[in-house]
Amino acid sequence: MEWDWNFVWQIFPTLLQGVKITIIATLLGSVLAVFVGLAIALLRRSPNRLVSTTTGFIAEFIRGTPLLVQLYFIFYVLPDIGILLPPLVAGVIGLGLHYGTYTAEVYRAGIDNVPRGQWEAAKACNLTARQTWTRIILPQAIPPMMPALANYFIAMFKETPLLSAITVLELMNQAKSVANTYYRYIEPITLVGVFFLTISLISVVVLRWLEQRYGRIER
Amino acid sequence: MPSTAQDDAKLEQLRAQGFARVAIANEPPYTAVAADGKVSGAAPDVARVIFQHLGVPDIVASISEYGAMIPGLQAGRFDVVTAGLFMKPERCAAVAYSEPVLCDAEALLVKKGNPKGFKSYGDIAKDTSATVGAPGGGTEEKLALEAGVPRDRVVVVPDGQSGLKMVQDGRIDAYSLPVLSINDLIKKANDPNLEVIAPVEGAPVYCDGAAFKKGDEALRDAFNVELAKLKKSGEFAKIIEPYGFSAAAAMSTTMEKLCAAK
Amino acid sequence: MAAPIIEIESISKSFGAFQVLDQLSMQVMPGEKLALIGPSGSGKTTILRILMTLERIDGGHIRIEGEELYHMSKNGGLAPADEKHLTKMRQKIGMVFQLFNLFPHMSVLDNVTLAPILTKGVSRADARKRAMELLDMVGMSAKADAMPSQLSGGQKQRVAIARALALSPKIMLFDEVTSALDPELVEEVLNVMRKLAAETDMTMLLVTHEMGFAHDFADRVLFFDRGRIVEEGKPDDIFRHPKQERTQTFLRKIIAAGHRV
Amino acid sequence: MAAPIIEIESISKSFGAFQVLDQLSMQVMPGEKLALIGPSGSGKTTILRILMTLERIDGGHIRIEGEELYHMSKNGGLAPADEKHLTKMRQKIGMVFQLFNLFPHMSVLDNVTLAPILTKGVSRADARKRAMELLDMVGMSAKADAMPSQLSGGQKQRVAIARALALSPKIMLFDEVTSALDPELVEEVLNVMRKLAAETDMTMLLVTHEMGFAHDFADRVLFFDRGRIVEEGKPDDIFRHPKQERTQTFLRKIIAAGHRV
Amino acid sequence: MPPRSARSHFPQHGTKPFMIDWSGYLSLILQGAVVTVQLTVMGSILALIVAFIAGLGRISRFAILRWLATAYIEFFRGTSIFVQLFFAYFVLPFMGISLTPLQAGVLALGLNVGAYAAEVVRGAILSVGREQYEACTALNLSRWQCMRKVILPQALLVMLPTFGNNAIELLKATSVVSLISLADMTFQANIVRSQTGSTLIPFATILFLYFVFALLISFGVRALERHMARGLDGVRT
Ligand SMILES: Nc1ncnc2c1ncn2[C@@H]1O[C@H](COP(=O)(O)OP(=O)(O)OP(=O)(O)O)[C@@H](O)[C@H]1O
Ligand SMILES: Nc1ncnc2c1ncn2[C@@H]1O[C@H](COP(=O)(O)OP(=O)(O)OP(=O)(O)O)[C@@H](O)[C@H]1O
Ligand SMILES: [Mg+2]
Ligand SMILES: [Mg+2]
Repeated sequence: MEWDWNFVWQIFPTLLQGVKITIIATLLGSVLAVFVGLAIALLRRSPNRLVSTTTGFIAEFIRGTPLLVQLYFIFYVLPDIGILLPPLVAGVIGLGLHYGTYTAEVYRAGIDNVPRGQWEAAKACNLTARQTWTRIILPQAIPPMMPALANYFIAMFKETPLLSAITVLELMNQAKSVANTYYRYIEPITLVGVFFLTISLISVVVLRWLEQRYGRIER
Repeated sequence: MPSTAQDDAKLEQLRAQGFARVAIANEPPYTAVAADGKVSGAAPDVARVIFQHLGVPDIVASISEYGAMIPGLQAGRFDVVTAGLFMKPERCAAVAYSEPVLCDAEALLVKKGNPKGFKSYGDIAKDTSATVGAPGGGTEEKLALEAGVPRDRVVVVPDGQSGLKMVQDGRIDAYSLPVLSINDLIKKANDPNLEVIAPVEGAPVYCDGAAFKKGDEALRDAFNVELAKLKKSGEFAKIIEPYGFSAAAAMSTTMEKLCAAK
Repeated sequence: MAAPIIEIESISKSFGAFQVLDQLSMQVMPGEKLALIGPSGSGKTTILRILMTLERIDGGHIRIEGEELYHMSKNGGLAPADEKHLTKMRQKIGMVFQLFNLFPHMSVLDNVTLAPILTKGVSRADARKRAMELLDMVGMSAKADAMPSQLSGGQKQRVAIARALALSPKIMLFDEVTSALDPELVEEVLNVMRKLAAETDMTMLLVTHEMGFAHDFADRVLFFDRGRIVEEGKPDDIFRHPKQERTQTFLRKIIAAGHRV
Repeated sequence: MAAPIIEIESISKSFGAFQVLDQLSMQVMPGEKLALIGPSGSGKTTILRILMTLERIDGGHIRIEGEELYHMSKNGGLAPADEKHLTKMRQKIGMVFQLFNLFPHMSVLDNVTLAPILTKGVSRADARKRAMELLDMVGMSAKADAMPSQLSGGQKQRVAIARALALSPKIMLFDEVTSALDPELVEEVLNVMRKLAAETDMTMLLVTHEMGFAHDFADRVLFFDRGRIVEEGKPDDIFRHPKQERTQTFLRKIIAAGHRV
Repeated sequence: MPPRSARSHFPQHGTKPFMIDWSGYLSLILQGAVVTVQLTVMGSILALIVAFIAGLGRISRFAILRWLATAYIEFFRGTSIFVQLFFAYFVLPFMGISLTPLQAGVLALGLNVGAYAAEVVRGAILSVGREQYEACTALNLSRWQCMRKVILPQALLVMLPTFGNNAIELLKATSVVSLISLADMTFQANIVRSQTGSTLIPFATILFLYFVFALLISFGVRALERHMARGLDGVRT
C-alpha cells in the first residue's frame, strides 16, 4: 500500500470534524473531573467513617476497572433504569468520573504536601477553618498540582478514542469510518497518530511551563 | 484464466500448515459463536467444507470488526474473509471475491408500528429528525449515505446488540442490517415493541462471497471450483438453509454481475 | 500577690502508648519570663503546643487568666471546649516556631497583617501601620515587601516574631526559635527577644538549648525530664548549683559539647 | 622536615558567577590535625569537597603525596585526570559528612564492609573482621546488625567514621560532623575523634563550629573568609589573640551566641 | 418463542427454542480473562524491561542514549495506545513484520506503559539524594557499583508503588486490544452480549473481574513493598 497525498487532503476536513468532537469531549470531561476529584477528595476526608470509606471504595472501583467497560455500562445499561443519555454526554460523564478518581489523588497529595507547620501557624494566628483553607492551605496546595492535573487531561485526551464504542464520532471513529469507506487504513490512522503526537508535544511545552510557573513553591 | 489448484503456492502453504485463517464477524447468523466457544454460522461452515475438499483440514476463525477485515486481509492477517461482507464494486476493487455464497436483503429495525413510516433509506433522508444506525464500514451505512441521509444522522453502531438497544432506548429511529441478522437479533431480544421492515424498498439484494487478498486469485479460483461442486451437489443448500439463507438466491447470480452493479 | 496568668493542673498527655506528660502541674505569673530546659524528648515542646491548642490534653485542667482553656461552663457544669471557645482563648496566646512557619506565598507585610485583618477585623490601613511598627522593632521594616524565600533564617524568625506580636497576645511561646539558624545569625534573634523582654510586660515561655541566653533572660528556669519537672528555680541556682543529679549530668554534657552556660 | 602530604597551589573555584575560592594556597604536613573555621559561605566545605573530588577546580594544582590530584602525566605533559587516576588518588582520602550519608538500606556492618569488598577486593570474612574492630573502636560493635534508621544521630556519625576508616585512608576530612546532632549527642562523636587523633597518625582536616573542640584538637587553625585564608596559626594564638579584625568580630559573635571557646 | 416478523419474506431459521447456556458463556468470559491475564503479565514484564533501559538511558552520560530514550518515551507517551496498537497490528506487516495478535498486543501495551514507567525509574533514581552519590565517591565506588549497590536498591522502593499503578493501567488498557481481534475479556463479553442479547450480565461480570485483578495487583505490590522496606522505616520523610 502506497502513501497517497491526494487522499490525505481529501479526508482532512472529515478528520477535523472528529478533532472538534475530541477536543470538546476532553474539555468538558476535564471540567467535570476537576469537580468530581475535589468532591471525592473532600468526602474521603469526611469525619464520618461511612461516608469516607464508601467514597473510597467507589473511587477505587472506578479507578481499577477499564473506562471502556464503564462507558458500555453508562450507555447501554443505564437506560434500563430510565437514564438515557446522549452519546457525547455519556462519554463526558464516563471520562469525568474516571479521571475524577485520578484528580482526587492529586488533590489529596497536594493538600498533604502543605507542611503541618502551616496548619499550626494558621492556628497560632487564630484563623478559622475556612480562612485556613482559603488563605493558607489551598493557595499553597493548588499551584503544585497544576502539572499533575494537566498530565491527566492529556491522558484523558488520548483516551477519547474509546468513545467510539458508544457511537461518538470523535477523531478515531471518523478515521475508521473514512478508512472503511475507502478501504485505506494507513493514511487516516497515521494522521490520527500525527495529530495526537502534535497535541502531545505542544502539551509537553505547556507542561514544562506549568511546572516552572507553579511546580515549586519557595519556602 | 483460472489456474489449477496444483500450481498454487498459497494453497500448498495452507495444506502444509493444515488450516486456513478466516475472518468472521460477530453477527449471527452469518457467524455464530456457541457457548463452548466453537465457531459456526453459515459463512464459516461453507468455508470449512470447501477447504476440507481442497485438502486443508481445518479453519481457524478470528472474530473481527467489519472495518478491520479488509486491512487485516491486506496485511496478511487472514487468508480469507467469510463474514457476510457483501460484494460491492469498491470492495471488488480492494479484494478478490469468490462466487456468491450468502445472499440477503436489507432490513430496518424500528419501534412497533413503524411510527415514522420508513420503507426505504430515502424515507429516512426525507425526515430531517430521523436517525439511522448501521455498522461502521458496512453496506447499510453506505446505502443510507447514498440515499441522502447526512453523515450526522447515520450513527455508527459497533454491533447488533448495541443497535437493538439503541432502538429500544429511542436513541436511533431505525437500525439497519441484513434481514437475517435482524431476525436473529429480535428473536434473542424477545421484545414485542419492536418490528422489522424487510426488505428495505429500493435496496438491492446483496450477496457475499469469500474475500481473498489481491494476488491470491489462484486460491480464489480453486475455492470457486469446489464451491461450484458444492452448489451442484445440493450440499450447499443443506449447509446454509438451516441458518435461514436461500441457496437459490446465491445460485441465481454471479460475482461478475454483483461487482459490476452500481 | 497577683493571680497566676497560667495555671496548669495535673495534665497528662500520651501519644499512643507513650506517656509524654504525666500529671504535670505548674503556674506562671503575669509578666514572668520562664525558660524550659531539659533533654530531647522530655516534653518541653509538647507543653507549648498544648498551650497553643495544637494538641489536646488527656486529663487535667489549664486556666488562662482564671478561665478554663479546654473546658467551658455550660448549663452550670463544665463541657469540652468548642471551636468558638478555643478561638476566644487563643487571642491571648502567640507562638513562634522553630522552623518559622511563615506563609511562603505571602510577602512579609502580608504575613504580619493577615491575622489582625481576618481575626480582629482591623482595617487594612491600621493593620499595615501596626505591622510596620512591629517590623521596625525587629529590624525588618526594610524587607516588608520581600517574600519569605528571599530572607535568611534569622530574618525569617524575626518576621515570625513580629507576626505573633501583631495579635497583641498576653502570653508568648517560643520553641527553640534559634536552633535552626546558622550560629552567626542566632544573635540577631536573641537581641530582638531581649528587647521584647525589656520593653513589654508580656508573659514569655521559652524552650531553648542556648543555656547562656536562658540564664540571662529568664526569671525562672524549669528543668524537665520525661514529662516531669525535675527541678526549678532562679537561673543562677539551676545553672551554678543544680541539686538533682539528672540536672547535673545534663548540664555537664551540654557544657562538654561546647556551650557556654 | 618531611614533605607536605597535601599541597594546594593557587586553586580557584566558582559556582556560576560566584567565586568561592580565589587563588587559594595551603599545605598540610603528614599527621597534622588542621581545623578550618570561618563564617558561613566562606568556602570551608568547598575545599574539603574539592579534596574528595566531589567538585572540580577551575584552575591551580593540588598534589597529594607529591602526586597531582586533578592532572596526570601523559606523554610527558599533564592531562586532566581521568576516572582511573581519580580512583587511585581517592584511595588516600576519606570523608565524613555533616549528615552522615549512611546507606539506609544496609545494616551498619554492610555499610562498613561494602567499599573494602568492592574497591579493594578484600574477602568478605576479612572485611567483616576489620569492620568489627573499627566498630569496636567507635563503640558501635553492639549495633553491627542494626539498620541506620534505628540509630541516634551520634551513633550514625560514629558508624560513618568507621565506614570512612575502613578504607584506611591517609587523610581524613570531617565536615561539621557534629552540627546536625542533638547537643547531648555531640560529645560521644567528639570523643571518638579525640581517640582517633591520639591513636593514629592520620592527617585530619576538620571544619567545625565547635570552637572549644577545634581549640583542643587542632595543631593549626585556619580562619577563612570569602574564599581566602585570613589568618592562621596555633589554636591559642587564633582564639586568644586574633590579629585580624575579621577574625575578632567572628569570634565575638560566636561567643555571644553562647559557644565556649 | 420470540415473535416472528410477519413482513419478512426470507425463510426463517432455527426451529429450536432459544435458551441461554449461561455456564458456557461465563466460561467463554473466563477464557477471555485468561487472555487478559496473559497480556497483563507479559505486557508488564516487557514494560519493566524497557522502563529500566529507557529510564537509565535518560540519565546516561552519553547524549545519544539520552536522546534515543527521550525520543522513545515522548513518542509512546505522545501517541494514543489505540494508534500504537493499530500500527503494531495493521501497519507493521507492510514493513515485513507480522506479529500474532497476542504479540502485537503485548508489544504495544508493553512499550506504551514502559514509556510511562521509564519516567518513574528516572524520577526514583533522581529522588535518591545527591549525598548518596557523594558517599559513593568518598568510598571510591565506581559509577556502576554505586548504581547497583546503593542507588537502585533505594530507588526501587520509591518506584514500586507507581509500578503497581502502572500495572493496573496496563490491565485496564488490555480492554482496547479487542480492536485487533484479540479475544480478551471485554471482547468476549461483547460476543456473549451479541449471542445472548443480555448486556448487564456480561459487563457486570467483567467489571467485577477487572476489579478483582486490580486488587490482586495492588495487594501484591503492597506486600512486596513491605517486604523490601523492612528495616528501612523512618528513612524517607
Ligand atoms: N505527634 C506525636 N506523635 C507521637 N509522638 C510524639 C508526637 N509529638 C511528640 N512525640 C514524642 O513525645 C516526646 C516528647 O516530645 P517533645 O517534642 O515535647 O520533646 P522536647 O522536649 O521538645 O524535645 P526536643 O528537645 O528534642 O525538642 C518525644 O519522645 C516525641 O517523640
Ligand atoms: N553547588 C553549588 N552551587 C552554587 N553555589 C554553591 C554550591 N556549593 C556551594 N555554593 C556556594 O559557595 C559558597 C561557599 O560554600 P561552602 O559550603 O564552601 O561554605 P562553608 O564555609 O562550608 O559554609 P557553612 O559554614 O555554611 O557550611 C556559599 O556561598 C555557597 O552558597
Ligand atoms: Mg522540642
Ligand atoms: Mg559547610
